[in-house]
Amino acid sequence: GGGGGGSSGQADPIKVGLIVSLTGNYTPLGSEDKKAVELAVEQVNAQGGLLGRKVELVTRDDKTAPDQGIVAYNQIKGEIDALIGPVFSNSALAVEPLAQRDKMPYLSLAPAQEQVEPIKSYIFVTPALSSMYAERYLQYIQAEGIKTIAVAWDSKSAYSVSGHESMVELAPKYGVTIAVDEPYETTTSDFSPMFTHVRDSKAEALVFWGSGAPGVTAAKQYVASGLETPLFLTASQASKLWLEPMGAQAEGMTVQSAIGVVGEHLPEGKQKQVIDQMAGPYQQKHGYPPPQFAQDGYSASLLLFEAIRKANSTDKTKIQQALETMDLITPNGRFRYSATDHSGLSPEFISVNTVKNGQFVPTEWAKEQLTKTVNAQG
Amino acid sequence: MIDVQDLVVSYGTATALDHVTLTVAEGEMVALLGPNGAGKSTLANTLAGLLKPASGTVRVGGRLALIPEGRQLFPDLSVADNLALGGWRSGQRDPSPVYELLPRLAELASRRAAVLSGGEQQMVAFGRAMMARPDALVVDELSLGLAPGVTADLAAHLAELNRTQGLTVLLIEQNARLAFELCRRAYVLESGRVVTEGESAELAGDPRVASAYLGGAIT
Amino acid sequence: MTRRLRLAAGLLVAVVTLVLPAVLDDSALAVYILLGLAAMVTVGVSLLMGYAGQVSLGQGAFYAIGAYTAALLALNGAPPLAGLVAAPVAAAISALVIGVPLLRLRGHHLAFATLAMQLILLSLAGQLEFTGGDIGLQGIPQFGVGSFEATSASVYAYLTWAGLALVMLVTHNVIASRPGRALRALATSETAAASSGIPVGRYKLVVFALSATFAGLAGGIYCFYTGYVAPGSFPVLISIQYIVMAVVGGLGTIWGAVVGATAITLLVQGLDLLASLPGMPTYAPSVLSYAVYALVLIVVVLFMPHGLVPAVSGRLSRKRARTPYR
Amino acid sequence: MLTVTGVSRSFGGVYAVRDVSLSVADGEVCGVIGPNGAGKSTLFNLITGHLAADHGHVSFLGQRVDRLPPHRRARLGMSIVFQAARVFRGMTVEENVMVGAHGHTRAGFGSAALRLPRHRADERRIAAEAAAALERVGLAEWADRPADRLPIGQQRALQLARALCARPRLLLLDEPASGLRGEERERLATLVEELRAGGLTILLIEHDVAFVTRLADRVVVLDLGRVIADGPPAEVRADPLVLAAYLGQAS
Amino acid sequence: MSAFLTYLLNGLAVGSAIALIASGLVVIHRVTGVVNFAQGTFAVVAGLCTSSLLGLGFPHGVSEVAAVLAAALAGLLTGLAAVGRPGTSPLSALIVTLGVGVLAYAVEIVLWGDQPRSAPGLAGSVTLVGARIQTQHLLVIGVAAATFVLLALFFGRTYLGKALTACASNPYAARVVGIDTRRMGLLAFALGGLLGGIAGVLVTPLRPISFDTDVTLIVNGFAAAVFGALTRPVVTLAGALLLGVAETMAAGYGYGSHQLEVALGLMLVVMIVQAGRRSTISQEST
Ligand SMILES: Nc1ncnc2c1ncn2[C@@H]1O[C@H](COP(=O)(O)OP(=O)(O)OP(=O)(O)O)[C@@H](O)[C@H]1O
Ligand SMILES: Nc1ncnc2c1ncn2[C@@H]1O[C@H](COP(=O)(O)OP(=O)(O)OP(=O)(O)O)[C@@H](O)[C@H]1O
Ligand SMILES: CC(C)C[C@H](N)C(=O)O
Ligand SMILES: [Mg+2]
Ligand SMILES: [Mg+2]
Repeated sequence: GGGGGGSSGQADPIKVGLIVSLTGNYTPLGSEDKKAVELAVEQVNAQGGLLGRKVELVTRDDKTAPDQGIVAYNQIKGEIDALIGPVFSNSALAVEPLAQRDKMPYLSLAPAQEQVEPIKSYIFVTPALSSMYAERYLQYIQAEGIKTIAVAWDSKSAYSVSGHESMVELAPKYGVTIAVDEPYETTTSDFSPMFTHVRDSKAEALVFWGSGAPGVTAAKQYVASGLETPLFLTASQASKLWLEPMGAQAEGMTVQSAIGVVGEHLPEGKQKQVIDQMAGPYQQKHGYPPPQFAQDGYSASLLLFEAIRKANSTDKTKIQQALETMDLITPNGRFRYSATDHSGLSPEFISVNTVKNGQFVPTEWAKEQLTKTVNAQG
Repeated sequence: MIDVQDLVVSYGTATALDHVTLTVAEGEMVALLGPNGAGKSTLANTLAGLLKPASGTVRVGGRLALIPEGRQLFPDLSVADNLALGGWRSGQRDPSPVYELLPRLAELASRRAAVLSGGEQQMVAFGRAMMARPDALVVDELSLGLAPGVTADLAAHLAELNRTQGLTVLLIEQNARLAFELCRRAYVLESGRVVTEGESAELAGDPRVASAYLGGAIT
Repeated sequence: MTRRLRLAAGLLVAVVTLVLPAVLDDSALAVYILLGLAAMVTVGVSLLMGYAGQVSLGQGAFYAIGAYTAALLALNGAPPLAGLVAAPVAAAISALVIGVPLLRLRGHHLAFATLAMQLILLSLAGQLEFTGGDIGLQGIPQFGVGSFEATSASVYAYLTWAGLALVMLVTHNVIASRPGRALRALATSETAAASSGIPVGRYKLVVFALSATFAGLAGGIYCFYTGYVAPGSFPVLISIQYIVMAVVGGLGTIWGAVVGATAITLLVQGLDLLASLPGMPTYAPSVLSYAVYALVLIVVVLFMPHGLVPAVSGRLSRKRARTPYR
Repeated sequence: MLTVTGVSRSFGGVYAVRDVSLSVADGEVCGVIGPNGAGKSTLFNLITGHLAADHGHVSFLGQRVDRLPPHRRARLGMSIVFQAARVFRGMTVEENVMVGAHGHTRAGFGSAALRLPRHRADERRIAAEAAAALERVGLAEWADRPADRLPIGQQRALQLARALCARPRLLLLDEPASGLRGEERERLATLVEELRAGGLTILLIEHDVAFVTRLADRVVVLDLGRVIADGPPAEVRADPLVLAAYLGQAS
Repeated sequence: MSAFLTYLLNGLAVGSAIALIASGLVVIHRVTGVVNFAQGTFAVVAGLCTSSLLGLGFPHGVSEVAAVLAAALAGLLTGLAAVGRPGTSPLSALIVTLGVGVLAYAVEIVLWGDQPRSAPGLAGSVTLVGARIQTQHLLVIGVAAATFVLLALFFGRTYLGKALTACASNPYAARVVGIDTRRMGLLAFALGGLLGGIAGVLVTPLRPISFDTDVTLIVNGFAAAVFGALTRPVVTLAGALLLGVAETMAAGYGYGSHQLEVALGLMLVVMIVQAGRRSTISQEST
């Protein structure tokens, strides 16, 4: 390990571990993360690196499997100074206790609530937690004057399970009743029973929790079913992975996303600047705007670099301390980590969009909210 | 019709047929005798083109059908389908001529071959070979599991086909008395080699052959 | 192989096995441990499939049951050793219970039934409260006995390989004896086996449970080593992977299971390293690892149909036709 | 020794065995003959428990056995040699025969896994017994061969050795001589005579009438699932019913 | 009542899609004795091909037919690997098909990337006796019904169908009567590919397809095919419909998160009950 600071020689690079899914189910997510982290490393090295040292990535594949995540971690833990961890919640949860034991500063790319409940001192989360997405939707729903909703959730995805839970918990606070509470499975290929239930209920909107294939399958069948109740999707659908297969059928649907996805609709300012700092080069390099997952990877890199700068050392404890006092604007929004908050974000940095001409466009309400959020941070 | 010259067949390193030479002329019925493991079935399979010779030549003029050892039916198919598939090469699809010869099979036509009794299966195997309208027939154990009456019927039928249509027959048979009765000529195979050949009458008189093949309690 | 040669080979293997944990670094040790665990499960699969002719596409379920059992006990304050002992026992009991209805099925039906069993079990584990749902169980304490705590990977390596040696010894003793012959007999013909006085149903159940015991033991060690257990750790694909390992190594030989597990694990890990080399284009890792894995698998199976071990030891001729899964 | 009372078995409406009764006395050799499809093998399966009877019952050694599964009947002392060769693939000839001893040995998984002394003694005894059985049927020199490569005739002998290794009280032989030539038949006949002399009770299905006549004390003739004759061989051979149904012109 | 009908109709549609995957498994197993784990791959190949061809501007019809033919070709190639070498046992062949499935991942990712794709099918939905069903679902039901009628007739009534069946029933005997078992095996694989292709083309508009969708497809298809003992088309169809209807009913009546358990559990129970009815000796008889 490269424990000590500058004394061990200027040439020694700072080694950052990256474990993501490069094969298996979450390849599309992991590979976006990887592209974004590589971009961030390139940029920081172009500016002369950190503490005068180059940053070097040590990448491993968790194959979308927790045990492979552990293998990967065990293989690299000796040589790295900090870790950007798996996007797959289960892998992340598997690696985190080990990272905590080894006092390894760890920035997670997975949204699972359990990572920060209870707080583990070395584990920090970058994406917004599913509870935040849930809360944001409830705010929007309240603003729209909707009183009764239907909620569908994938009982096999941690992300959607905890999103659903938060929604049920927070609904009363926003005066919302859940008329239909509909679990399904990741492999479900026919959603017509769900639509029948929604049609037979008083629900004024259907909030759909899920990532991957079901998001597309359900949305398509929703169109075919002729259901009038508006469909609300969460941030898992905020990328071309969902937009492309949906094509024109996506028009008019409501989809959440991180603030970074709708950067061009933001007023000028620090937030927009940070977003463009990644979006431009990313678009140039890969030919499409950075999706949600790329935003997460990039944000995690920025947070880590800033922490190392602040710690002025690669000492793990110092990095951890720097993280706990972090206040930084990233494409995902402004992070304010503290000893009691290892998620750092708040629902304000989530946008609610509608699909227009194949683009995510913030709703009027969201534009207003985001403008407030951005202006507040100056 | 069947001409085997200097044939060698082996399974891996084990030689099952060791320079075997044997001929069956057109329209002839020839018996092939030999103890267990002599290589009789190996020869039958080679004649049917199911095994490749290591050396030597096998020539067969015309269409050859094989009644394999151990019946080898299609267990999942009905008796009728088993018979029909016997006509794969000849194009004959209608099993009624076989039913005439073996009326029992007509009764069983729709039964799955797997559930037939041993003897019934042997009848199907015989009938299936007949469906091929063969010019030459290799029979690996005709009487296996058959009631004496049925064996006699089939033997008579073979003789009849031989007489009227000139069917060439190579008969592998443990019942040597039956074999000698039916065939004018015979070969004796032991440990993969032809040890004796000659006229049936002659062989039946040979004390060695008689003790080995005619002894015991044979009907 | 002569007796002396075989003895020498055995000794060599034993020495290498014992020395490796001391010289390998953490990165290699992780592979070494997972390899040993996979081999342990695969020996059971080989016993079940290669000798007794029963197919299980759900062996991962017993691996999971072992892991969950040990994890739950350890998390609830039981000494780790108790968890480790309970893991194979729980797997065996589950196999006995599940096996009673399932083993009335044969061949493909049994294959499907075991697969379905694993899917159902995982799905339940993913939804139940006490199994930690889909998130699973985290923060499982280290393995230890008394005041000793296994903090280094090499301890787990020794534990794993001792377990594997035990499993191999038991399997070896069983197959070469009365119950083993009975198992091999019923693989060919249950009718003829029953006619020889073999209680076919009971024997199938026992061998099913025995193979589950091996998987359960592996699961117990796994849970302490990784400190984390979740449904996602035991996808159905690993059950299929065990079969692939058993077949590639050679069905109907104990060493085949170990060699197969080694070959496949090393191949997969090797490809993994390649995949994460810097500068790889996005799709290269998956493309490369899928392609190489598939090609190696196909070539080995086609050109060494009896598996690596028989092909290498040249005893191919004796082991033919020991593939009752048809 | 064995009493079969009014057993019937039909397959999809067709009776394979219909109201058959017969009894076999201690030490008797009873021949069973009949045309193909008469129900002989089915009768054997009903006796050994591989098929369940629709009606009727089977008693063995004075005890009702119709509810017992095949392996329990085997343990009581019934051994069968099937019509179709059923050798255990992937095992040597010797191992095949050793399986026969399963019913009268005890060592289970536990003692095998631990190699208890009792288990080793058992193994030695089984091996010796198997060797003796192989010797008896003339397969001694084939002991180490893979069983599935044996020619048909030897596979039959192997099954017989396996059955003998079970120390049977009642031996059921389904066409043991088929596929055997003169000399080998003679050896088999001698063996059966020896076994009878040793007091073994035997039920023997065979199409070789001379073979049956020579060995059997009594012959039962089946036709269309029914018993049409039962008596000493000479008597049965002269029975016009039997002549018409079975022996025909060929005898 | 109309809810019940909706669930039933949609269940039948889901089952029909499963049946189409299963049909290929049955054809291949019935002829070669091989369980083809690459069956889902054929559907994936066809689905991805359709989406590309439509994307390139080829008209409907042409695109679908070309995609199905591509799947048939994939089937043939799989067959060459799995049964092309004489003496490959069904178990080895099974592992080879697993390998082919993984190899296909590599090829598919190179050609189509790793992200799900979809293709437009029949739009809209219709109302039948008060139950609403997607038009594409109706198409799936129709094609599955036609496929199974044809398959049942082909194997049950035609000479070629019987000859194909004979190949797996007893390969040695098939060669004895002069059937070229290798050619028949390849034919079966090509046919299996074709059927898989039809499934893929029909399913892609309903659910997005990515390279690894084959796993889900094969699990359901395998369940149905095993139900039909991997040889009997009609029983397979029944199994698939049972599976589909059970899944939909479970979701319809409040067990949406237990669809898998309900459907697979039901299949298991039926199989075990069936198995109890057969005697060992008649299953083993030679
Ligand atoms: N598939 C095989 N692999 C290896 N050896 C074999 C194989 N089949 C037969 N053999 C051996 O080849 C020799 C000849 O066998 P074959 O079956 O031709 O004898 P046979 O004369 O037909 O005997 P039988 O009268 O018992 O039918 C035997 O020693 C046998 O063990
Ligand atoms: N499982 C079954 N299903 C349907 N029919 C059967 C079944 N088993 C046997 N049979 C029929 O029952 C009848 C009696 O068969 P069995 O095998 O007992 O005859 P067998 O007397 O032994 O004849 P063989 O001398 O030819 O061996 C036959 O017609 C057979 O086709
Ligand atoms: C939004 C996504 C990153 C969530 C992901 N599907 C997970 O469950 O880990
Ligand atoms: Mg022979
Ligand atoms: Mg019989």
